[in-house]
Amino acid sequence: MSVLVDDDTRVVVQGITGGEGSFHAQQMIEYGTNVVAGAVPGRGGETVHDVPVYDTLATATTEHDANAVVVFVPPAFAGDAMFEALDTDVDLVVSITEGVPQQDMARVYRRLGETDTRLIGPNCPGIITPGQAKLGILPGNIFESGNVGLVSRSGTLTYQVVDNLTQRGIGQSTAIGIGGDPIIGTDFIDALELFENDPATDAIVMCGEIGGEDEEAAASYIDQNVSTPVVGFIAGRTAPPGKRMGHAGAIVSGSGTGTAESKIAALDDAGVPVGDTPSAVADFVEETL
Amino acid sequence: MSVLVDDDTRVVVQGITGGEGSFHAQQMIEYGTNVVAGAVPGRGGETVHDVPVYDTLATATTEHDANAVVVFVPPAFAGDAMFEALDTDVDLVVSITEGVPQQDMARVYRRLGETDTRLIGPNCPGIITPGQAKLGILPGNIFESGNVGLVSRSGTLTYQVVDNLTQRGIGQSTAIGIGGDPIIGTDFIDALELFENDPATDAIVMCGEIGGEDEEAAASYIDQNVSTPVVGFIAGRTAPPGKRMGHAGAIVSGSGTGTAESKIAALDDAGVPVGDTPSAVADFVEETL
Amino acid sequence: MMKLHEHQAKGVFADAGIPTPSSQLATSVEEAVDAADSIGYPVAIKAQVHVGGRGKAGGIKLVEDEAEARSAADAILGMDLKGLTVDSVLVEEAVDFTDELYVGVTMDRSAGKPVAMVSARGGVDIEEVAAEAPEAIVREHIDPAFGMHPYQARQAAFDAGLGEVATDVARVLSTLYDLWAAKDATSIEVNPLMVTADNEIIAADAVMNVDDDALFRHDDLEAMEDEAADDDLERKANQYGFDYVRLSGNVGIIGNGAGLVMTTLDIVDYYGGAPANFLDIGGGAKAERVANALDMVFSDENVDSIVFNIFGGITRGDEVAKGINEALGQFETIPKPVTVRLAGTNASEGREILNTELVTVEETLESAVQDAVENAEGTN
Amino acid sequence: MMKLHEHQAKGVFADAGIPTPSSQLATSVEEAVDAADSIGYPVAIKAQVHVGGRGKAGGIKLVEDEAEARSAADAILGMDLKGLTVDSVLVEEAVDFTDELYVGVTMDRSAGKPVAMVSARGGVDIEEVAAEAPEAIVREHIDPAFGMHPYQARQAAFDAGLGEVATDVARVLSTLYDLWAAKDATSIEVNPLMVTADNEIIAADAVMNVDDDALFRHDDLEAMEDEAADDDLERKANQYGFDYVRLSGNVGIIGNGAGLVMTTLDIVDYYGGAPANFLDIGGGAKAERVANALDMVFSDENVDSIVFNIFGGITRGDEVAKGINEALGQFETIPKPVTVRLAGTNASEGREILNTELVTVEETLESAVQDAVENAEGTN
Repeated sequence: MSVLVDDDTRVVVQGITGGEGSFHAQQMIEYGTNVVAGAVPGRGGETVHDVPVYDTLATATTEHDANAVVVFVPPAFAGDAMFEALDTDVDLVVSITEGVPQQDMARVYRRLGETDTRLIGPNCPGIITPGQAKLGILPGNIFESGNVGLVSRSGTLTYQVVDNLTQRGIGQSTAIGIGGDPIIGTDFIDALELFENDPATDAIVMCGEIGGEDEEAAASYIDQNVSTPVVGFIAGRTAPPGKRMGHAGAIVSGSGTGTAESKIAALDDAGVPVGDTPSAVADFVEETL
Repeated sequence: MSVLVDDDTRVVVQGITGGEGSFHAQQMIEYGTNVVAGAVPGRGGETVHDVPVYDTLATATTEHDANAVVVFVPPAFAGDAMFEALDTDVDLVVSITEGVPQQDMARVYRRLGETDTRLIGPNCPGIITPGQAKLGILPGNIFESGNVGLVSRSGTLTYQVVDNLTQRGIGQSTAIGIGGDPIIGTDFIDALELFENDPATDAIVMCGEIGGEDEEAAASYIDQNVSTPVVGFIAGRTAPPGKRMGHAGAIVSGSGTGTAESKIAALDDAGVPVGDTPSAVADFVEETL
Repeated sequence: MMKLHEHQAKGVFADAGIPTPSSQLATSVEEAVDAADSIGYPVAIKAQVHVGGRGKAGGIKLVEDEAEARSAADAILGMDLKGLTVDSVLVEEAVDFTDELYVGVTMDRSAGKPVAMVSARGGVDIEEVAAEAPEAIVREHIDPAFGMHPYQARQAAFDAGLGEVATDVARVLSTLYDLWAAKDATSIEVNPLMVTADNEIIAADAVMNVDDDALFRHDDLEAMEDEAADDDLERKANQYGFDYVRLSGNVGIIGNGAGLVMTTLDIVDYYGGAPANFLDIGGGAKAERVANALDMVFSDENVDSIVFNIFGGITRGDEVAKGINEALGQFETIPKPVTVRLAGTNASEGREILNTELVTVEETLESAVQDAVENAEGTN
Repeated sequence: MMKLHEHQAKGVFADAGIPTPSSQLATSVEEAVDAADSIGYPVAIKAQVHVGGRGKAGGIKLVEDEAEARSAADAILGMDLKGLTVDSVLVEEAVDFTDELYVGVTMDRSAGKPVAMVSARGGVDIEEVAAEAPEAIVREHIDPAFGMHPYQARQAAFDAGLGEVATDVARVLSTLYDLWAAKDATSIEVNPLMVTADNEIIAADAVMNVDDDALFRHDDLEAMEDEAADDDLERKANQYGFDYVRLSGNVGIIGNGAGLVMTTLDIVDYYGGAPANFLDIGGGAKAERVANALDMVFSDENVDSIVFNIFGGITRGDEVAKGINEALGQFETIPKPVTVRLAGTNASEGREILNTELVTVEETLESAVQDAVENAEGTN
C-alpha cells in the first residue's frame, strides 16, 4: 500500500522536451514509473525516451487515459500549465517548478478548490512510493520500500532524512515533498490525513520549516485526528526575521509569526517529538517502530 | 401561497436615497412590502420613508435579519452592488438596473453559480405576489391575487398581459419579470420549476421575446417536467436580424438563431398554445382554467 | 451594440500587435488612387459600411493598376449597399495567401460566458460553416473569472488542425480575447486570418462590436461611434437616448418598454400593416421626450401614420396624456395622423384629457393598431 | 522579496493617483537643505534604508528651519541604522494632521488569498496594534479570481469607523489593491495615511514589497532593484543567482537546497558555532557555481571557516567532488579552512576524489559542522 501514487499511476509529463523535463522523465521511467505521454505545444508527434509527445495536455491525457500530470515548465508559464492540468480532470498534478509568481499561484489555488484534483507543489521535489512510482525529481536510489510516511516542505532535507532512515534499514511507504512556497496545493494536514488512513504507514515523519503557520495547524490536527506516531523536524531555528531563507515560503515575519520556536512548541504540545538534527529524527523513528 | 416573496420577505433596498430607489421604495412600502432597511455608502444613519439607511449592505442585512435585496443603483455600479448582495448570503436579490455592461454581468453570473442565492434580473421589473409583497417597479394596482403564475422577459408587456387577465377577473399567484438582458440570474426554466411546485399556481403564462434560445430550452423543459398548463407569448415576430430591439437580449442573430418562429414552433411542439396578441393569451388562459 | 468599421477595428487590432496589411482610408476617388499608388499594386478597395457580404454585393474589388483602381473607387464610393451609402473605402495591400482561417471571440449567452472560436475554414461566412460543418469550428469556453488561459488559445488552434501556425494563431486569439475583455466587446473576429506561403499570418478583415452599455468607460471607442453610425435617424435616436430601429414599412410606432413596442410592431403586422420603426421612449413620459419621439417619426419620410402606445405603470395615465398634449401642441399642424392608446394606471382619466383635435384615441391596443394601419393604407 | 525604498514606493503610489506630500530625494547635506528650502518649512528628513522603526532609531527628523535642516541631514546621512548606512534622505513637506490611519494589502498565505486591511490606529507599528487590539484592524479577504470589489474597500473603511473619510480611504485602498495585483506586490501599505483638519487624506509613508519571482514581468520595478539593494554581498548573490542571507556569525555555510542549508545553520548553532550566512547554490554543482559560492564566502570578512554541505540527489557525488576540486584549484591558496561533507548518490566515490590538500572531508553532516565550528573557534 501507499498513498496517491503506485504502479497503476499513468503519468503525463508537461514540458517533456525541456532540459529538466526530459532528464527527469528518463529518471522516472528508469525508476519504473508508468510515463505514458508528454505534452509540449508544437512538439506533437515527436517521441522522447520512446514516450509520445502531444501538442496539448488534453489530448495526451485523453489518448492515454492518464490520471496524473507532472509539471516541468519554466516559472513564467507554470501557472498556465497548472490551470491546463486542472482542467483535464486528472486525479493528481505534481508541480515541480520553482519560482512561480505568488499571485499566479493564488489564482491556481482558487481554481483548485473548485476541482476534485489534488495538486502537490509547486516548488517541490514531488512524490515517491519506493519500488513503484516516482513523480518528480527525488533521487530514487536513496529510498527503500517500508512503513514510514514522510511529508516535507523541503527537497534535499528530505533526502537527508530519508538517507538517515534507509541507512538504519527503515523504509518508506510514500514520501511527499509538499514544497517550499507560501501557497501550495497539498499541505501537511492533507498529507497527514492520507498517511493516517494508509494501513501500510506505521509512522510519519513531518519536516517543517520556518514561515507561515501550517506546522502549528498540523500539530493541532495531529492532536485531534492522528493516531499514527509522528516525528517532527523544523528547519530554520537560526533564521532572522524578515529574511527569505531560499524558499519563498521560508520567512519569519517581522511580527514574529512563523518562527521555529512556535512550531516546535506546537508539535511538543501535540506529543510529537522534534529532532534537533536529521539523525535525531531517525533515532525517534527507530524508537517508535 | 406564492413563490419567492410573500408577507415574510424582509427587504433591503440598495440605493434607497437615489431618485428611482427612493420612489420605488415608497411604492413598495405602500404596497405592503416589508422594507426593513436601505444601504447607501456615506448615508448611514439617515432615514428614507422612515426606513433606516446603512453605509454597507452587510450591516443593513445583518442588523435587520433581511432575506432579500433590491438593487437600484446606476448601471456602472450595479455589478459591484450585485457582488455585494451575493456576498451577504440573502436568499433573493432582485436587480432592477437596466444597462449593466454584459461583461460585468458575466462575472456576476460566474459568482452566482457558487452561491445559494437566487438572482432575478438585471434589467427587470422585479417580482410581485399580489396582496403580499412586491420587489421592484411593477405597478401594484394592476395585479390581483389569484392562481396564474406569470414569467416574462419584458416589463410593460407583462403589465399589458396582466391587465388583460385582471380585467377578466383572472388573478395572479406571483409574477416574475426575469429581465431583458442576455445574461440573467433566473431564467424561464427556474421560474417554471417554481410555479410547477407551487400548489397555488394553476396555470402559467410565459412571455418570451426574440433573442437567445431560452424559450426553446423552456419549451423542452415544459414538455418533460411541467404538468401545470402553460400559455405562451413571443414578442418580436417582425424584428429584423442583427438589430437590438430595445432590450440588450432581444436580438435575432445574423445566422437566424433567436427568431420568434423558432420559439413559437418549440412551444407548439411542447403543446403550449401561443397567443398572437396579449388578449389572445388571456383567452387561452381563460379556456385553461 | 456599436459596430466599428473595418478600418477602425484594424487600427485597434494593429495597436495590440496583430499583424494587418498596410492600408489607407479614402473618401474620394483621387484619395483612393493616391493611396493605391503609394501602397503598390495589387490592392483591394473595400467599402466601409456595416453590411454583411460586402464582397458578393460588389463592395470589394481587387485592382491591378491605377486605371482599375480609379474605376473601382469610382464604382464603390457613393454606391448603395443594402440601403447604406458608401462614404469611404479602405485601400489595402493585397496579401498572397495559401490559407484562410477564422478566429473570433463572442459571448455565449446561454452559457453566460465568452467563447473563443477557431476554424481552418475562414474566408467564408462563418455562420454558413457553423450550419454546414459545425465540427469545423473549435469552440473554447472562457471562464470570466480568470480570463482566457494561454493554453486554451493553443488548444483551440491545435484542435482546429492548424499545425505549424497554431502557436502564432493562438497568440492572435489571446490578443483578441484580451481586447474583447479590455474593450467590453460583444464580439470580435478576424475572418479571414490569412496564412502566407512562408507561414506568416495577417488579419485581412476585422470585426469588432462593442457593448453600448459599457461605452461610458471607453472614451476612445465612443469617439469612433459618431463616425460609425450609418443612418441619420439612428444617429438622432442616439442623441435623444431612444432605443430605435428603422424598418421598411410605413406605420410609425412609439411606445414604452421594449417588449410592448415589439408587440405593437407584431400587431401592426398581424393586422396587415408594415411597421416603419421600433421606438422605445422608455420609462416616464415627459413632454420633451414625447415631442422628441414624435419629431423623429414625423421626420421619417416613409411614415404615413403613427400609433402611440403607452402602458402607464407607475407613471399615471393622466400625466402621460398631458405630456402628449403638450408635445403635440408644439407643432403648428400635425403632419401625420396619430393614434394614441393609453392603458394602465389612471388610463381613463388620461383618455379624457387627450386633445382629440390632435390625435385619435383608442381604448385597446388592437383597435389603436387597426386605426393606424387603416390611416397608413388610406394615404397610399 | 524586493523592497522598494519609501521614495520609490511613493512615486508608484503618486503615479496611481494617491495623494502624497511634496518631497525630494537628497544624497548630500547641501541637496537636502536646498530641497527643504524649496519645499518650505517645516519638513521631515527621512533616512531611505530598509529598516523598521526608522523614527525611533533617529532616522527621521522634523525640522523648522534651514539650520535645523542642515544639522538633521548631516546627522542622518552616513548614519548607521541597524547595520545599514544611510546614503540618501527624503526631504518631505510636513503635513498637519488630525488622524493617522493604516491601509494595506498583503497575501494571507494560510488562506491562499490576499487580504486588505484598514485601521483607524495608524502611525504606529501595525503589528503592535495587531497584537494588542486585533479588533482595531478590519480585514477583508479578496477573491483572487475577481479582485477587490469596490464595495469591499468601502466596507472595510466603514467598518473601521472612518465615517466622513471612509469613501476617500476606500478609493485609496482600491488603488492599493490594483497596484498590488498589477505590480505583483507581496505587501503594500500606507502607514500613516494622514487625515488633515479639512478631511483631506495624504500618504505620509509608503511601503511596497514585490515578488522576486514576478520581477521578470516588471521591468520598471526591476530597474529600481539595484538601487534598493542594501548590502554588497547580497547584490553579488543576486548577480550569481544564489539565495543568500547575511548573518552575524563567523561560520560560512554553503549547501544545496533551502531546507538543508537552513538545517546546516541550525546544526552550526547546535554545536555552539555562529552561522555567517545562508547560501543555497541550488541544484547541480557546476564548477563555476561552486567557485562563485566560495568566492562570495571567502570575500566575507566575518567568515573564519566554511562548511560545504551537499546532498547529491540526482547529481552524482563524484561529479560534485570534481566541481569542488576544480573550483578550489582556481585559488592560489585557500584563504579559509573548508570542510566538505558529501552525501547521497555516489557520495563515497566523491569523497575519494576530493583533494584533501585543499579541503577537510567529513562523512556526516554533524561531524562536518563540528569540524567547521572548531576551525572557526581556533581562529579567534
